[in-house]
Amino acid sequence: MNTLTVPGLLAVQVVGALALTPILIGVMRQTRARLEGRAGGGVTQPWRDVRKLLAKEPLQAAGTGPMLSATPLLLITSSLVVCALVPLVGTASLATVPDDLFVVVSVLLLGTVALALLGLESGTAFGGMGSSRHMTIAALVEPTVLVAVYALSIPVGTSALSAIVAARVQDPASVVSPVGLLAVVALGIAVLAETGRLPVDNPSTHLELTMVHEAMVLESSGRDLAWLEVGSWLRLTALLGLLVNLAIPWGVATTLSLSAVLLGVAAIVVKLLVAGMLVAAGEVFLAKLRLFRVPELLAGSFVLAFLAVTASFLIGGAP
Amino acid sequence: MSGVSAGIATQLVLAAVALVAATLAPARMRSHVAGAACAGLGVAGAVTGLVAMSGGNPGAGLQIPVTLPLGLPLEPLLLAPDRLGGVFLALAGAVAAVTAVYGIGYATGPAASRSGWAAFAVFILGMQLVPAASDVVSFLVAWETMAIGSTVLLLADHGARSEVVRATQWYAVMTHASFLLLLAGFAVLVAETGGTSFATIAAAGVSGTSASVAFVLLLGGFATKAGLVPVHVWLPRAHPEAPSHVSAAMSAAMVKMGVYGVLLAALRLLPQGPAWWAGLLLVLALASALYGILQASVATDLKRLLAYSTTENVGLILVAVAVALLLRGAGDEPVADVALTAALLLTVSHAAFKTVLFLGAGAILHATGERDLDRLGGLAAVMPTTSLTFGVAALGAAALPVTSGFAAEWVLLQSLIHGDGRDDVALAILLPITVAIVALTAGLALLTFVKAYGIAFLARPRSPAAEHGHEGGRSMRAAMLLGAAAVVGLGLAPGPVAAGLAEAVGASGIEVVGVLGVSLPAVDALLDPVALILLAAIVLAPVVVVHLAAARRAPRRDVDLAWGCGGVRVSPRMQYTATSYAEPLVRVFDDALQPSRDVEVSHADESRYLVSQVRFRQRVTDLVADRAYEPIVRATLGIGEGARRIQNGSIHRYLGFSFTALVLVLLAVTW
Amino acid sequence: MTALIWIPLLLPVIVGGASWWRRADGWTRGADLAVAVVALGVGIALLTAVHATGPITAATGALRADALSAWLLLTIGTVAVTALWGGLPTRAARTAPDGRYTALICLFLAAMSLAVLSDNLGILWVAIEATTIATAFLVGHHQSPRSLEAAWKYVVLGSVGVAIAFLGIVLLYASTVAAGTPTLSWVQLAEGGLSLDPDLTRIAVALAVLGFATKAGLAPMHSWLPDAHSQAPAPVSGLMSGVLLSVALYAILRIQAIGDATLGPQFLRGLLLAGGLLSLAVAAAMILAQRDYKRMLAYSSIEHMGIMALGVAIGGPLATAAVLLHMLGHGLVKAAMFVVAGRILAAGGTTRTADVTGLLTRRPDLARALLAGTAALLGFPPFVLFFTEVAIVVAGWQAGLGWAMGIALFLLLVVFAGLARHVSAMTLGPPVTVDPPVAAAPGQDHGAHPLPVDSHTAPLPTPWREPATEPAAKHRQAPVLIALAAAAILGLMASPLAAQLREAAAVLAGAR
Amino acid sequence: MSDALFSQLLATTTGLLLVTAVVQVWRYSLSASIRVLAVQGAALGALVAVLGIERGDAEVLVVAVLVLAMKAVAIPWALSRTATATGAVREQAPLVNPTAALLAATALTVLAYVAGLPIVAVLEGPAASAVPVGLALVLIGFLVLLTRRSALAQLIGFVVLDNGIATTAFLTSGGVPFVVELGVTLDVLLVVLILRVLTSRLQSAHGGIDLDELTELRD
Repeated sequence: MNTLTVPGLLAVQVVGALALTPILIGVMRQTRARLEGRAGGGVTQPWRDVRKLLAKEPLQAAGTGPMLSATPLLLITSSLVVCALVPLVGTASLATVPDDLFVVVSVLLLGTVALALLGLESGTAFGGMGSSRHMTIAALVEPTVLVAVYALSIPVGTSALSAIVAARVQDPASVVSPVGLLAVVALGIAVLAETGRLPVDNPSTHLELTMVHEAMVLESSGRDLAWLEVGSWLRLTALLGLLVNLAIPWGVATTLSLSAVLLGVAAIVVKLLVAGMLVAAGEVFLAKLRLFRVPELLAGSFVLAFLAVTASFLIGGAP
Repeated sequence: MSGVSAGIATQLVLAAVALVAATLAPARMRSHVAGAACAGLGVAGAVTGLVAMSGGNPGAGLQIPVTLPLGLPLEPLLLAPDRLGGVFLALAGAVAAVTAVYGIGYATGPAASRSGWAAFAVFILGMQLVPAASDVVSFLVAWETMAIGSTVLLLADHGARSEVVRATQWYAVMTHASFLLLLAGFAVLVAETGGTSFATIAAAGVSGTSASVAFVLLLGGFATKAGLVPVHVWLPRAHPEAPSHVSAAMSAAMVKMGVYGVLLAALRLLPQGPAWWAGLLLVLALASALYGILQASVATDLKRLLAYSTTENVGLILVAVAVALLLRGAGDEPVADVALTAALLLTVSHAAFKTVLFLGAGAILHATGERDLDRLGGLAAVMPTTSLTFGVAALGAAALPVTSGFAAEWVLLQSLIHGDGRDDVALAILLPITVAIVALTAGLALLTFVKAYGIAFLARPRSPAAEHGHEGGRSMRAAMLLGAAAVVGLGLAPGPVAAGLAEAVGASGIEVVGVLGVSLPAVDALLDPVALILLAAIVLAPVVVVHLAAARRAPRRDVDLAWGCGGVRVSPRMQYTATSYAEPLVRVFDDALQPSRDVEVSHADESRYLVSQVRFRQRVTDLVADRAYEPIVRATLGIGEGARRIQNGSIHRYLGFSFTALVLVLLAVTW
Repeated sequence: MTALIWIPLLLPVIVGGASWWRRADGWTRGADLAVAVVALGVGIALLTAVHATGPITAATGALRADALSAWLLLTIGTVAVTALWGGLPTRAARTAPDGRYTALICLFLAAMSLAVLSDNLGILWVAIEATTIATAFLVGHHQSPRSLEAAWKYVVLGSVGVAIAFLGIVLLYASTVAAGTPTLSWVQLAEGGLSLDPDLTRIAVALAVLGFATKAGLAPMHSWLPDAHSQAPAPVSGLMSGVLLSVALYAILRIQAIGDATLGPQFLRGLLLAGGLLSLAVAAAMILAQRDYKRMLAYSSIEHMGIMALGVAIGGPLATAAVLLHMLGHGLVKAAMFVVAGRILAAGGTTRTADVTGLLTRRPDLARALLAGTAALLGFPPFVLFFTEVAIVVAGWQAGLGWAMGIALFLLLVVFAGLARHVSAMTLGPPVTVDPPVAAAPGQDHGAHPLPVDSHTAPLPTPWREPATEPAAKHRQAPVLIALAAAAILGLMASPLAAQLREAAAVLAGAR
Repeated sequence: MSDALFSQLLATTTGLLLVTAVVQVWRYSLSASIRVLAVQGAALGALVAVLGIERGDAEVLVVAVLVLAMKAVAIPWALSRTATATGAVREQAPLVNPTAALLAATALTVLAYVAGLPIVAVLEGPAASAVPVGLALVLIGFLVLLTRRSALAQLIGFVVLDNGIATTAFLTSGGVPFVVELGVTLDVLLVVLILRVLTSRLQSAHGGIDLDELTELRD
């Protein structure tokens, strides 16, 4: 009995993600703090924050409706489902719920929409502002994401992420192929935008002019806020994980054998932490873009993705 | 007499009943009687459609023994929907039934007058006869019946608002243009084949130039009805002005007759068309999808927003059709079938959610008298049912799980990314563009409907009218719930629906999997919403446990302000409005939308350094209408004015005309 | 049988003479209607008789009724009944009877009947010229400067045109003389048996068609039409628009048959195509910026004549049958429309489109009739014009005239836009009401009365008389409704007439 | 009579017809025009008579008398009465000046000859060769209609046009059948009378018979 079932693997992914996420965030914040010459709150600070928030009672401001309490659960559900679906540890997937790209994306968007509605619910100027910006970015990101993965899916002939990753594990050449590179870079930018990192959004600011995500959750408190935070962290984990697995597929478990899974877990943990540090380090040297410059960035990434597709058609990435 | 013909006969009878009811019933109970009759008519249509859809014997139908009065060598009128027709008949019937029920409670004033209900009955009948017609003449008759009915309905409020008349003029002219184009197109086909029944035309297999001429003419006609860019201009004018149950029927069902027409032309009458037909269609459809949603995302008039989103959705539907044709041309049958199925799924799903959305908009109008999002808000508290149904429908429009919109768009994308462009340069260029535009459209749709729902129902009322909103009557709520149920139902059970629809267009390789999921072996993809929900429930369970535990320890606390800090609650006018919500987007697409902004700064009397108030107004108009249509209209009227000089009253000039004619004729004969 | 032919010729003359003689008697008021009813009856009788026994001749062949003539007689009767019935004054608006008016109408009817029943081209010409004479006084009946002007233009332009037609007939006769068989009998000419000289025939036929085209109101010889039709009393306008034009077109049909027998169809086709398209273009352009609703109706008649001319140009059983049915349908609707227009004039005292607003609120009865009639004129189902237009277009494409059909359809769209614009402006929207000035007495648009308001100098906005104070409010709607209903029923249920139509078309096709 | 004499007379009468027509274009004093019209009517009558004698056809002679009575006497008489009644003896200048009108008349005559060629070709004989004169009369009559301001002058133009048709009729075929001819003559007479009545009514309504007044009805 040294193999897992598919549900088992998914469980591992979900639990693992839940456990790892705060650490990842902590590592990123700590790296950044150190590079900026601050002491930083330590790697486990996010853990403590979440525990504290879960303990505190949430406030319901007058005139706000059900979204205030519904959104956090919706968001975290969507994030968890995504974590379960995307191939983080292994490339196996349920028969009835394949990790189909479009399903994953729309589940993510469900969370996005919930957040945006929360922002409007508050009935304040900030909430609406954040919501509006958030949706604008999301709308502009979607083409990049779809087209990029479309490019990656062409050689494999399916839109199932696990199949794509598996294929890249099988044939390392495709990893360094121009198509692959273009697509991954494009996807990378999209992920940064989707998860609200610099240069698109600064997660650690509360400056009216710049904040997007924070503006929406401004009115939330207590466990509502906790779920919101965890939910958005999980998004980061899942998407970053997917990205690194597409970029550096090695170590991903293609079988369900215990050893393979363990190796996969170790691989993803290492990859994520390294990636996290890199992102954080990068953010130190990046300034946030003006909101109205963001479309240019996204357009750029979209062009890359588009080139990737046409390339894979015309230069022929025959399977 | 087969089931189908019985069904059609029933519809004719019921229509007559509805007419009688509308004209004879006393005003007090007119809406109930006539509405019920119309609903019955709709149901009859839906049932007939389903029967016809499930095959039966094609060609069987009600043969009306009218050899046309002309001793024409035309074949007799035949009302016999084929399977494709059945789909649209069922769709039109269902929408008609729901909207009629809604109308019982909603219709007031002119809309509830004799002519109002009579026109509604005529409109529904025409709409249901279009897909039933299976020869040119009866098709055109049904088409025009539909046009007349809708025009009269559009006029309901003509006495109150002058825009109604303007909108109707636009609608009438565009509709007539579409009819004339169809007449021309069919005339070409009839002239080629010498028969008027679709069977004859299809059997003759027209090809070559005349086929292309016919196709382009027909496409023009149907596109106008379907509201494709650039012939969409009537849509954003007509839909807002019509009574809401009428807008719902128009947008959800009537517009689809344009889609049906395209399918009729491309699949039944003129199969084996050259690739450029599909290319042309694809370009138009993509343009419509993008332009439509762009306009919708910046619109602040709720019904105008919905109208533009109709253009977008029709665009998507026809994208699917065009891709299907392209792939078929490239010999990629299996994927083409998937695309075709996607087209029908999109059609059905749009019918479902757009009905609810328009009915919801009607409920809002009914309750607050407002269509302008900037003056709405906080309706969720006062209109729970409407809020719920509108929300569900909005999810559908945004193509989010687990609604009909999601399933449909999923199938579409599957067919798109599996189209093989490796050995076909055209496909290699077109498919990525298509995917990109569809994706962008989906993204913008997301924003649009978050805006529509969030601004209208969440937050705090932006006007006293919105504050005093109230729920509509029972029939209105019932209709909306019915529609919302359809949206979710279709979303949960895409499998059987897709299979049935695929059956109807003879598309193979669409299978039901799992509980109600759909599987596309051709592109090995699979979608089982029920399973997805189960998964979500499983992962949610522990979270809920923790949540409840925490809730017991620290219950929710009601406060006046989340961020008190001694501050006071800001007035609702500080909230984001629909306009400001779309502002970033307007900036991003500044070139495409060309908004007109004007800022008036009025200074305080004391000093011009003190600003007393700043007015900011931003209008986004329809560029196509402004740049393309207005000049034409102006030019035509100019010609009319100029022509008046011909008839200047001088008998000498008149004699001159005759004289010239005489001389010319003499010259002509001598030469 | 032959008596049937004589009735519609002699009865009107007798009645007309009588009512001229006893012009002050009350019975003259409805006498013309009675004559019309008889004409209708005879038309139906002849149609069935001819259907049963083939053509009927009288007066040693000078008079001849074949299916085509019978059909036209039917049309004349139908339209006349509609127009005259609708033109009857209400009891409230009765005034001293004027037998001369009745007499002229009778003469007019007799002339038209003679035109369609004569086999001799010469007599046909005389009859058509006689219609000009009869209608001249009817147009000028109001004796207002405007109606005199209209009458003058009508007579001059009309007679000159018809004179050209006579020149054509003369030359045709000459060619028969040259061929050694001098005759003007249509039957002989259309057989094509006698070998006419093509060149001579070409000139003759061209001139004849040109001349009759003037009477048929085809551009560019249409100029008299809007004036005459807008100034004549409503019933007369209805008769002229509804059937006089058709009778002229009937003459063209006969001539065409002769021409085709000798020259083949191509020659006249060009001429008629040009005429038809030009008429459509003129009508479209003039309707766009039209300010007077009676003139608008007149131009719509030009439009429909253009359509029919196209149908004639196309030829062949389908198009010809369609044209004949179009004649009937258009006659019915147009007569009804002129009746309605007359009542709007009587109610509003103005013919300016701009002065009639919110009719649907003020006078729903008139507005509904107007809207329905417009729908019929624009060729919406179930009205018959829908089917005829469809048939003509299809036939046109079959005849390889796709380009012409394309142009025609475009022009039809313009016409639609124009008519829709004006009619919606008249009927829809809130009414602009002002107090009626004391001066304007309620005026009847029945023949025996001068127009109360000089339409173009009417004060702005309308001195609109509200229905309560307005006698015409109690007008009978029956004639209008019946006419429109008939036009609608014809559309779907005309299959009983199909056989007769086919025969009527075959009369000409036989010559081809 | 001898062919020479016949063609001589033919030439004279037709020539007279043409000349009178041209004079109509040239002179625009009403009284003069009416007199010229009478002459033309006489010429037409003479032509018919000549044809009748040549054919030895009594019916045609009757027609000739009829024509003479109407065209040379009745109509001019009626016209002059109206003229004196309306006091419109002298008409103001026509729309186009006489020179241009005369040139136009020439051009039309040429056109008439060209258009007449096939007719001449088909029906041989001296009579046929004169047919173009008839056509020319028609066109010139039309020209007069076109260029004259006064209602009466237009009436005259119409009569000239009608004379042209009659000329053509008689030259080509010795006239259409008698019944028709009767009808035609009657019709023309009626038309002229109607126009006369209308003229006087115009006179009373507009205080003049200047057609430029008649531009009330326009778009």
